[in-house]
Amino acid sequence: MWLWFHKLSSPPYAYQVAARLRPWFSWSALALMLFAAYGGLVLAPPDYQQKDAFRIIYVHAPAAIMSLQVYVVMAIAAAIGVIWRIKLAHAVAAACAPVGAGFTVVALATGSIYGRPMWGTWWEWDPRITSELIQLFLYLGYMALRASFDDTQRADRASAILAIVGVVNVPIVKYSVVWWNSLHQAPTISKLGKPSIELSMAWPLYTMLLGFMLYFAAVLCDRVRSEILRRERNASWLTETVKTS
Amino acid sequence: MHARAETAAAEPQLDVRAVHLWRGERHLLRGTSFVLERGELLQVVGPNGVGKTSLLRCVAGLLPMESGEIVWRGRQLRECRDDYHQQLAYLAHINALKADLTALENLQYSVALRRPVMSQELRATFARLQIAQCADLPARALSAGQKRRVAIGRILLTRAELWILDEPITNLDSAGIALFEECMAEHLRTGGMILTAAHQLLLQGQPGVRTLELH
Amino acid sequence: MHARAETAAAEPQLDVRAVHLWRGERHLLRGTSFVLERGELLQVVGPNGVGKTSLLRCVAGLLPMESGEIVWRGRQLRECRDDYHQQLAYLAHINALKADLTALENLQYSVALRRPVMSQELRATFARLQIAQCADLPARALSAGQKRRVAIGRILLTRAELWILDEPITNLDSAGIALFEECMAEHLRTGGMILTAAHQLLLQGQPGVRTLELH
Amino acid sequence: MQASGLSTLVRLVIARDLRLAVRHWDHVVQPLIFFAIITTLFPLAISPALDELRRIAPGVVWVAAMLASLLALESLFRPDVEDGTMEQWVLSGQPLSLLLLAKVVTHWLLTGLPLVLMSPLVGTALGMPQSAWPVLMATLALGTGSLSMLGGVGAALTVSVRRGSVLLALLVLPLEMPVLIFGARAVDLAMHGEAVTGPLNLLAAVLLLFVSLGPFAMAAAMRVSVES
Amino acid sequence: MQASGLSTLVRLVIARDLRLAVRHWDHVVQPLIFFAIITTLFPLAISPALDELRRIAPGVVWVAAMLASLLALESLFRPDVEDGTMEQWVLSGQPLSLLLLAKVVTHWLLTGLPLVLMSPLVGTALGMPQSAWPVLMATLALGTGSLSMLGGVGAALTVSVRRGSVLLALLVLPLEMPVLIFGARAVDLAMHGEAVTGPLNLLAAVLLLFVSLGPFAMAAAMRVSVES
Ligand code: HEM
Ligand SMILES: Nc1ncnc2c1ncn2[C@@H]1O[C@H](COP(=O)(O)OP(=O)(O)OP(=O)(O)O)[C@@H](O)[C@H]1O
Ligand SMILES: Nc1ncnc2c1ncn2[C@@H]1O[C@H](COP(=O)(O)OP(=O)(O)OP(=O)(O)O)[C@@H](O)[C@H]1O
Ligand SMILES: [Mg+2]
Ligand SMILES: [Mg+2]
Repeated sequence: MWLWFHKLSSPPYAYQVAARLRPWFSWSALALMLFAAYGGLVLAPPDYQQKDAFRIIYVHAPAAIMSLQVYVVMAIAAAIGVIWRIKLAHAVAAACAPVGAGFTVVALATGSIYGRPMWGTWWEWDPRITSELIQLFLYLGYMALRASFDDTQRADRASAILAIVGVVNVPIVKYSVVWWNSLHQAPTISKLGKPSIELSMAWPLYTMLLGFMLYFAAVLCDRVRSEILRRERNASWLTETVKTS
Repeated sequence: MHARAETAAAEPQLDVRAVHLWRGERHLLRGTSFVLERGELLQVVGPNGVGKTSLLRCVAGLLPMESGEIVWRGRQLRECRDDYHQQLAYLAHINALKADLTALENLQYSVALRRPVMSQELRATFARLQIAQCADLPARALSAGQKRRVAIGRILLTRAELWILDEPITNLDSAGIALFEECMAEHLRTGGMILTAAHQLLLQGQPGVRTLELH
Repeated sequence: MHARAETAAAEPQLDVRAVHLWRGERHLLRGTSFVLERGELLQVVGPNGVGKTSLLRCVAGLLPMESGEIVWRGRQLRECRDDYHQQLAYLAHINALKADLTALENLQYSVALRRPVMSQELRATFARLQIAQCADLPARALSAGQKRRVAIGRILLTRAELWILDEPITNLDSAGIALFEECMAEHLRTGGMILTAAHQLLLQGQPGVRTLELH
Repeated sequence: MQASGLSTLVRLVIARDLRLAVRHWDHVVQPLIFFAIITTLFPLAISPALDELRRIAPGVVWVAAMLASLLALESLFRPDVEDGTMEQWVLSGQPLSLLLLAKVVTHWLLTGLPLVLMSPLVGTALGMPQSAWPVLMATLALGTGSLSMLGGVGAALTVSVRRGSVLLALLVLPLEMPVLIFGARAVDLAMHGEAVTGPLNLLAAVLLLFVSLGPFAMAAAMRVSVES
Repeated sequence: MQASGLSTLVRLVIARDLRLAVRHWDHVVQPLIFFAIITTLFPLAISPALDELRRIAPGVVWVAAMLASLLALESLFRPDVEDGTMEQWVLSGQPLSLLLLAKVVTHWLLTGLPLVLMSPLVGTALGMPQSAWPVLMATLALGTGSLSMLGGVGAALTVSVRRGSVLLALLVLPLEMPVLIFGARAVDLAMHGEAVTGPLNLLAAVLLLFVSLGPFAMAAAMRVSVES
């Protein structure tokens, strides 16, 4: 295991692995998303109180959940990079940020669209919504900090510290609904054990979530590869691989 | 650790092995190596931009290197960073003086970080460096050369064994240079080590004085 | 005005008369006077802190003096400040480079303030100063000596008649010093004037090269 | 003068600062995000009832805009003075007031204008009616403009002072208060659908005044700051 | 270590920074005046009806405090890094986290504490009932404390970056939002005479967390900022 870990952490190997995995991820992600969309928009029965408006949740909830999980992945990668001085881990962290920011934006957008019919307002200063907004600012801050260093190694370590410190916000977002009485929906799907919505509504949600995860994996492969290219531009193995391919 | 510590006697004091360093697109240091023993002065020479400052910063632990190792008394630098730094006095291109503090206060605070120090000792050093009259002026009021002398005073007072000096005689007048050569000679006599970047060689022809040419 | 302009021919180019300057409690310059004619290099020498930089800043109009007068082509400095400054190129202890702009851009913007300039001309100057490879690096990436060379490049490109240089050869390697001496010699041949503060005399023994000793 | 013409000078300075900004594109968006953050801070600190928010919205937006462009002011002259560039400008024999004016204009383009363009978004988040947008943007445009000019003078005065940023705030904010009051009031009026020409004209007048006098004050202050 | 003991170190750093502050005593009062200015800006920007003011008072005071201490943060590490002092500290072989912690503590004594002591005054100006003073001061004390710590980490991260001030704000403000929320909420509760132990405990917990983890994050960040 450890050995495999070390092997993977060598840029050339990782570069090829990412290249090989990417198509699998992307295609399966596409399939799952289409399937889930069909299930969510057509098969699932309309909600007895929310009517059809609730269907937007099939985008909203997965995106929102991803926005948090991507950050966790990013922080872990950053921590690994700092502790074991593995450059690849930093590359992964760097690749995560924009994707996570994207998910966050989607969650915010769909959320506020969702809020119009539900709460009668686009925007409400409610703990979860606010903390999700902070999440977005964290991503932006991370990227801005990265961009302000012109030396990659320094950018890596500086932004890693930020990423690790920022993890504090994740539980706040996740449990804000529980801690403060919030307008926002209490966790239903992420509550393991028995989901409090019936299956016909639930399964497209899970499928969509899985699809998003795979999509994330696919994008990550791409971004990590380009990161590796950028960082190793004057390494010998790269010129060889480029020649061969 | 212990095993290492015992073998340390055999080891050289400072051992720099095959340091490689990239700066942006440029492969600056290509396997630079040297050893430094007690009582030795190594002057790194080379044209502008060849990498003297970078090398010094690497050895001081201020610049992460691409590959190679720096061994201090038989231990890797990253393993014993704090002990190493307690034996180290570093003078950069800039003088690290607070413009709003007087010259005396500047030295007082920066030296007291390392060891307790009396103000008589400080004033004695000022007198020795012939800047006694500036001791109580705010650093911003000092002239370029006076600032440099104060910075040199910090090196003297730190009582470190290893000096790393980046073009120490910048802005010094001829009297100041002679004075500084004395200080270096004395440090070497008492078993100190000096690593400098220089365009103008000092203590030429003395025993234990070597130069390292970078290309 | 006109009367003055006519008599200007008889007058020396730059005439500094009995300049007195206080710095805090210190009476730094006590009636310093000198004249500078076309093709002359005047090197102000003296121990650290004697007042060389202060004198240069006075003459450049950056430091108000206590008493005395500075006459440029027969007109008081304060009367013709802008015309005077257009004939002046000043190099200070610091290099006045923007860390985030490339060396080339730095020169481009600072020179274009004085006169239109093509980038070929800039690159030619870089080549002449042997820093062609640094032209497109951000200034922060340059080494101390490379920065100094870029600053010198600014002086050359400004095409000013009067150069005021404060320890111009700081951080330069021997090749750089030789190079810079050439540049100065050429500037003098073409009727330029140079006023420098120096610890190491340049162009020794050439015609029109004088030193002014401050005590 | 043997030098390049005035317009060339202005274009030169602007080009230079724009390039510096592009070099660090991230720095340009930061005041914006800062603006957004402040405006989000308030509703958090204050009870989040929208109708109440709506009532204080103009004030919040305006104060946020002022603070954002104030923070941005910090980096208007300081870098140039500290690395000696400003010294060279003073010695360039070119009209210093013009150079500094150009610098301030660029600064406004980079920090003030984006604020203006972004204000409707923030306003909506605070429950401002769409009808108030034009007035909001107009007042902000005039307001940030005069803030930049005034801030320029303040920055030129305080640039050679340690910890000048806070001193700068002290000098500039009080003088800015009238602008703030009129700006916020105008937006308030617009939100209630009343006429706003009065405050708008006043803001324009103030801006004109600052632009006409500012550069010379700046140049004078800068000469003092540089010589030592 | 052959060096002077830890407590000596701390005292040394504090003494040094206090002396620097005394050299420029005027700078010490500036954040205060800034704080006052912001809090006076609001009533001006918003309709000055006192009952309304009273409702938003806690929020205003808190936001003002945050921004004031934010502006002060700018000068926490930058001077030391730019003149090379910090480099010397990193090379001193002494525990860097301790040195930086001492620096932050001093910074709080100079900028945070005065805010706390001054808050009742400002509160009254905004029509806050006297009964709310203790809570206001307590929350501000805890709050500004954790702002200083968190700000220290942010400052250490951004200090070697051009125009770091805005980036600093961008990084620090969002993370400070929870503190702001709890603080303002507590004061609000106190004004309505309700129990405030909940939010107070939370603030204390946050402060504890920051103080225990902050120094190491700061030290790590500073090492990155210095080496180049
Ligand atoms: C801008 C507004 C909104 C934001 C920022 C937001 C944010 C979030 C976040 C962060 C999650 C993920 C929680 C987790 O990971 O467990 C989430 C989930 C969810 N949101 Fe929203 N939301 C918003 C508006 C809404 C609205 C208006 C509704 C419908 C009334 C809604 C319904 C849900 C539901 C049902 C979930 C899934 C709950 C679960 O099982 O975890 N959201 N939202
Ligand atoms: N990002 C970068 N891209 C390319 N080259 C770089 C970069 N950063 C630094 N360099 C180069 O690295 C070198 C740094 O050299 P260093 O400062 O060590 O020189 P030095 O020997 O101290 O010179 P000096 O004698 O002038 O002090 C310079 O030649 C500089 O051009
Ligand atoms: N406020 C003050 N009080 C007393 N002396 C002062 C004050 N300000 C400056 N000085 C003195 O004025 C002198 C300034 O000298 P200047 O910088 O011109 O020296 P210099 O000849 O350029 O020296 P160097 O060769 O080191 O550059 C210094 O000796 C300094 O001590
Ligand atoms: Mg060097
Ligand atoms: Mg001098």
